[in-house]
Amino acid sequence: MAEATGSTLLNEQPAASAGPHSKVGAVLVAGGGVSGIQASLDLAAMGFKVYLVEESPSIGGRMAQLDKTFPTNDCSMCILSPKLIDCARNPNIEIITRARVDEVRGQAGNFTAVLLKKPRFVNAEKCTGCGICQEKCPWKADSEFDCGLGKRKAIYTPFSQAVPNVPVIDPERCAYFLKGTCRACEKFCERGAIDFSQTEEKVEVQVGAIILAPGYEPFDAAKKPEYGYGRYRNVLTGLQFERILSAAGPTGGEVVRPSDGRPARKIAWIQCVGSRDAAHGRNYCSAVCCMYAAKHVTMAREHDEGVQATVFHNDVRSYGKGFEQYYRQVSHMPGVRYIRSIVSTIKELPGTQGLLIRYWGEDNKAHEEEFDLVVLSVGMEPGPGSLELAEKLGVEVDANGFCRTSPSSPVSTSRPGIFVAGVFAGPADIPQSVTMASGAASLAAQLLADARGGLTTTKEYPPEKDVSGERPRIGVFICRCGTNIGRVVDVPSLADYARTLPNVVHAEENLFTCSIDTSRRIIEAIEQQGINRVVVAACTPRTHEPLFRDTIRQAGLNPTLFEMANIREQCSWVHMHEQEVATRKAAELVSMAVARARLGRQALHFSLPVNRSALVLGGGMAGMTAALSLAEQGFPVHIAEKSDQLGGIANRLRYSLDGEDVSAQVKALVARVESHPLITVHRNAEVREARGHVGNFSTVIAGRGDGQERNIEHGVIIVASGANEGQPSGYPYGADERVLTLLELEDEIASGGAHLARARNVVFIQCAGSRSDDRPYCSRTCCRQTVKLALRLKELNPEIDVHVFYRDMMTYGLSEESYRLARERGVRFHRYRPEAPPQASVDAGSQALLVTGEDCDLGRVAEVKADILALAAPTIPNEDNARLSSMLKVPLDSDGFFLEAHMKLRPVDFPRDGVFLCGLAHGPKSLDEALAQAQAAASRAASVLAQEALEALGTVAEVQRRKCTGCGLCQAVCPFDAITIDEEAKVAVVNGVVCKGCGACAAACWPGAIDILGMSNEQVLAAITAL
Amino acid sequence: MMSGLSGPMAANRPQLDRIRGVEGLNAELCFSCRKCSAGCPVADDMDLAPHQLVRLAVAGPEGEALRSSGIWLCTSCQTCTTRCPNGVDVAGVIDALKQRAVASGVKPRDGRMLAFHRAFLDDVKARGRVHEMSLTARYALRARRVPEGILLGIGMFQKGKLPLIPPKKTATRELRRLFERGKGK
Amino acid sequence: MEEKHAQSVEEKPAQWEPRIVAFLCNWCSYAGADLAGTSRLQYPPNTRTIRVPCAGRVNPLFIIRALMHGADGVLVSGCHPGDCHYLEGNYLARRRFALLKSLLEYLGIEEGRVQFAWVSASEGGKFAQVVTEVTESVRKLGPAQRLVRAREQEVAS
Amino acid sequence: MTVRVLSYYPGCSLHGMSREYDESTRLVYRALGIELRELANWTCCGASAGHSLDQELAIALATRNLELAAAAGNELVAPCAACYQRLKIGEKESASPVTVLHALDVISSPETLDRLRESLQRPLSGLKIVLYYGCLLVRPPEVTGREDYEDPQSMDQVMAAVGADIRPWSFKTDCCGAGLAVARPDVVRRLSSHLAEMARQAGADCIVTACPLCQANLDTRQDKGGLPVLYFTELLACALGLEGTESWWRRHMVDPVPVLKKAGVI
Repeated sequence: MAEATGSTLLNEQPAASAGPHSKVGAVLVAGGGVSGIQASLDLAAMGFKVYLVEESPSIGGRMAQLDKTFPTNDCSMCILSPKLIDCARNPNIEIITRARVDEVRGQAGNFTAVLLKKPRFVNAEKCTGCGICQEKCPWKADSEFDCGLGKRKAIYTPFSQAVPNVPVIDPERCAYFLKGTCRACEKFCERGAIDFSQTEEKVEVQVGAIILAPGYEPFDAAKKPEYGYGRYRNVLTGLQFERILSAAGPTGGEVVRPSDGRPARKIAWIQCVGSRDAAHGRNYCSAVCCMYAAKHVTMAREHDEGVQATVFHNDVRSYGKGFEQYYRQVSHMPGVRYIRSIVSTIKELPGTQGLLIRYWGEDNKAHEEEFDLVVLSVGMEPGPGSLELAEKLGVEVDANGFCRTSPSSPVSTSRPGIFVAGVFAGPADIPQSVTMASGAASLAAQLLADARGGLTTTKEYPPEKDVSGERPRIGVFICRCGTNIGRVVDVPSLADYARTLPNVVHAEENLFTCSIDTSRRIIEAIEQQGINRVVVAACTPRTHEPLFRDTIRQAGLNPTLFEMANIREQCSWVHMHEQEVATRKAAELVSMAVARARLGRQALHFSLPVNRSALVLGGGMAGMTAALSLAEQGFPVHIAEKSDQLGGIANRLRYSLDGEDVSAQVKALVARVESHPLITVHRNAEVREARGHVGNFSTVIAGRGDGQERNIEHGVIIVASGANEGQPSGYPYGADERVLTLLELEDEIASGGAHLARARNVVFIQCAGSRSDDRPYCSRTCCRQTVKLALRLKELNPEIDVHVFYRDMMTYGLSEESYRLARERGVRFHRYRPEAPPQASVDAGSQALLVTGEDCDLGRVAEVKADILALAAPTIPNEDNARLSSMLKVPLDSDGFFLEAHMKLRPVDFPRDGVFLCGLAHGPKSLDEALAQAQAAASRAASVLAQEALEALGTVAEVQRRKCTGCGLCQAVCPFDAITIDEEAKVAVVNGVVCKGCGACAAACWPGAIDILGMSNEQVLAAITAL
Repeated sequence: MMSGLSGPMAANRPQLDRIRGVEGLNAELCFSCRKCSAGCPVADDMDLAPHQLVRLAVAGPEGEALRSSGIWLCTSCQTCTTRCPNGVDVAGVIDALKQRAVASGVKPRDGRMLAFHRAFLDDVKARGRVHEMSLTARYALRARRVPEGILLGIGMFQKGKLPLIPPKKTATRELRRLFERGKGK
Repeated sequence: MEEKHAQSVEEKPAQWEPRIVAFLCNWCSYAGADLAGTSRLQYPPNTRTIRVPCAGRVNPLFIIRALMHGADGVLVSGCHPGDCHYLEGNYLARRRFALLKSLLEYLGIEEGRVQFAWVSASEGGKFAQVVTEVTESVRKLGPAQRLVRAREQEVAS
Repeated sequence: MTVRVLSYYPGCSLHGMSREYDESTRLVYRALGIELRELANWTCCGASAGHSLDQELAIALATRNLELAAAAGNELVAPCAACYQRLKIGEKESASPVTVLHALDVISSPETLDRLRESLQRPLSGLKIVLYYGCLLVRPPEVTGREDYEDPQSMDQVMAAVGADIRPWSFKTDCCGAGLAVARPDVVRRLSSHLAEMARQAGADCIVTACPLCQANLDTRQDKGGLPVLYFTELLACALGLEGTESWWRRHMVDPVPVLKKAGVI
């Protein structure tokens, strides 16, 4: 348990080791949600010590509360939980829960942070996570994790996958603290782990940088009293509905009404509760609610096909990657309605407790309808803790309480050395948060490059014994887990039975096999009895296998010589009343584990030297930012730019929505890149060929002019090849010089063009090519661009009339403020329906450019004589993408942009190790988003480059050349491109570093020539036979 | 879908003296979420719904809004104003439209409510305090119709609810000055 | 099985009980099974789990071998579509499984002996339910003898 | 024993069709030791006609009365929700030194509630009621200063203090359309009937109001009819066992006597 070492390590840390001016190779991450977790993992991988400080009892944050995630409908906990375990296991991440930052002294590079750590009242070193205390505790409280819909005890673990998996006593609820009696938990804890004497501690840590990732609070829906939240039981918040949907939630995943437990068949969602609500001081869009509501609809219908779903909304903001397609799909499902009308109030009907909603229909009439359940799509806001943190650290926040950042440095706070990630920097979804987290990690790594590796530890192990020639000598250790196993399974007879199994030379029972004293006994037994295979029968290997593998490694055994039998979660706990049968099942599970262990072979330790340099494809803002970040960390970088100029599409931007001068920003970055000694820029360069794998790539680039080829050796690739502004169609673009794209208009404004001087009426048309059948995605930036340009036009000439024809204004996040400002300044917005886009024509007589378009809210057609017509042309993928994709063996999505490894948690990685992604190549995005993503890609790349050699061990595929026919089936099914076919020898060759050991190849190979070490066909078959 | 209004609007016809600019009403901030119309108790009876009135007040053609009978149906219950996420004083915008319609002599499509308001103020001006019977009579004259509620009124009268004798006139001279001051503007 | 069971562990119940091998993927279904445990859900004790990295790891040979060695049923369970830790292993498994089904049909193995299920890490309840259903359906089919006999004949010859 | 002296603005209705509200208010206040001093020479607040036609006149009509109150030097109480709101707007616009209160505000103060409980003679426990605050009493919150404007509590507290059986319902502040009563009775009938129907479904014997316009409107315009509509002050008078209530009941269009008798209120 990572926390076990917490306070001791902290106290031992030599505060004086770093002088006041030298940099400290450690980073404090405040907040243990998905952002904090990602930043910590990245930093640890880059060679920094991390203190991950979390206020609640477990890391995991809001994401742990979610049921599924959009747009992939992934199970949230399934994809998060491995990251939690990675954090817990990482020797360089110290998780400090129930703690907050109280004070920070010092400056960038060398801070002293004072933490206040609340007592847990449970000794983490003694606790085994058996859960008996929670079972016996008689005091209940509303579960925070279940948003008050379920109960927890006064001693509790917030959720079953919590890290650390150590319960905490809530002194506000515990009878011992309130009345001085009870102590039931103490009485029943067989390990004596309960410790009522713990008190609040003050802990100091020395760090070089700080990353703030304190997350958000959902908007308190009771502040919109018209919706009756808190008064009507069947009105829930979005987060509560997540818990309802969750199979592990208070209703077991049944979509039922809290008032009577009956299935909810007619469900309404109300959007923008606490968002886009300047009247309640929330002049921003929460950026995620449109999509989470669409996800709720999908999930509710998946649980019960009969669910009728109605979403009451304003603009639908489907601006992200894959969002528009997702929204289209959901809105076209049978039984699903999207109604553009924010609801004024909810009435609870007497008797049925049904909820009456009145809305304004598209037919221009009021309608009333009864629903079983209403979900309020609440927005997000910085919590009071975040504001306090910012104040204590002297970090500026904006009017809404979000951390102040600038478009040119989207993850830096106002205080040097302190960075920000996640929703505290402004409303953001998970991928954006994770991206910011990696980006912040990258900036911290840049700042502390000199101190990298200074405080990290690698565990030392004795030299590994070679047991390959030895006869198996198996030791079996059976855990009673207090009474958790022992009460149901007859452990003594199980041990007797184990001794009868072939090759078992030792079997014993332990009260707790995972305790420190038992691990000493295991090491002794291995040494004294010559044991060369170990089996532990205890709890689930998912949490404890790494611990035992580590134990046998300390005794000089290869970790793959270990097997586990799960006789707790999958035996004693699920057959509590059938002792005899459970014992027999446990015996068979042990027999199977012994059979696997008998055939266990020690795995090789791979070590692959890393070429510690990078190749960045694309010299736009994203590519240059990524390159600079890596170079600042000391890694040589090559930039291959297709054109003769650095800067990419940003060369056509003049200023940002916030009024920053983009041209100056581009110039400054180009100058820094060009003068950096570690960066080599190749202009007019085209990639011809790319070979190799993570750590050792070899890429051929050729000059576009001279065709001269050049070979570059490098360890990682960052794809930052950008995208283009497409041609708008359907309007007299190209035929009439008054018709421009947004980028052209920006240029016109910046250069004070002739058109502009005479213009009295400027018309914008949104979605001129996006969100269409043949291009079914939102180009994300156009609405913001339009608002920016409209405001600039009004600034230049307040008398000018500006009309915007739009479908949904995608001014998500904090840019909602600019949209409001544009309305205030008199820009007129007219909504049109997708089936009736505006028309533009030139009057034959007067040569006037006439735009006619729907104004849905007035129900009539608006006619405008335009001096300038600006079209929001789509952002389109580079024509080069398909070629690059096949050359680099990385996928494209259906729109032609590059597809990341995982839309939520690996937004800048590719499935192929060592290749990363950022900028418009990934999809449309604004400049600040591209910059954050570029920092993130640099962080991910640096975690490879920070290692001198890549180490890999264990369960990877290996080929028996004798049996292999070189048919290539394994290569075809391998999702990681870890297999190549040696065409000469006609055999498959596995790259052990790239292979993840999933076994798809082994299952596909009929001759059985390819197999997974540590999970071989032979072992599985032996286990089956041992039944 | 394209109901309520029809026919084109020339969006860049110059607008005179728009409601935008009237301080505190914030009409121009509307983003057409329709919450006002969804919550309005009488929106269904209006020819133009509150969100449309706000929109017309900002972007015109304002004449359309001034002629609307919808503005005269507003009960001033303030539900729209109270719940508007943009802080638009919707009821205030509608009041401003009514006042402007009166000031510019625009006749509503349905004149009943205007007749009632006029009758009411006539009675205030004449007596200082309103006398229900006299108000009803004034309304009948102004609207040139027998009030629909006349039978009910008789019932109420029989119950002793409606006093026949008007209260004595109060401060009428002072009130006349207030009325005249208003007119002078 | 072989003569290795000792004392109390060795005694077999008088009545026949189905024996089911469950291949569970590590990232979703195995975690779901663990969650059933932490939630103390009770289900029939007839399954014997083999943890595999991914449903895509399950070689059809494993299933046939299990049926040959006295298993009366086999359950293969992986992540929901789209959730695979290894990108698309569960799709691969599903395709392979469809093929295997026709093979089993050819071999005369009744439908229902070999089943596939999606169980996520948060679906402890669903796991318990799946195990209960599979156990019941195999119980209805009775002992699986066809492949066991085939093996015995093969061994004999 | 007089504990508090207030200026009193009855408004036109309380001198006209809603005299029972005027009488019951005076009676109850007196019983609770609060002296009401009617403003001499008060004039109409302008109601919705004022601000519909002439914004300045509307403010001036309200301010005139506030000036009278300022001269009297006491807080000003108005039992009519419409008058209350117009005066409240006047108070805000003219930065008047006078605090305008609604009749409910006075009774729902903690001290008065205590006195109410002490003087309780006949608890209303047999009477099932819903409370109808209407719109002008609470909206807009910037004017009325109320935080619980979507689910107001003052009348709940008052009626709970006298033991009434208050039914939960969600229509406390929905508009009944009283302002349209003369010219558009068709619209008003729809709104009122709906409210009455919802009250019936909530299991109420009667609707309790704090506004003469709401009362008159709901009392006279129910499609189904039969649900009495009472002033909270009328019920308080009963609960306090005060004399002189009989004459009020016959002025109601829906006769409340059977319901009150059945519930043991009279």
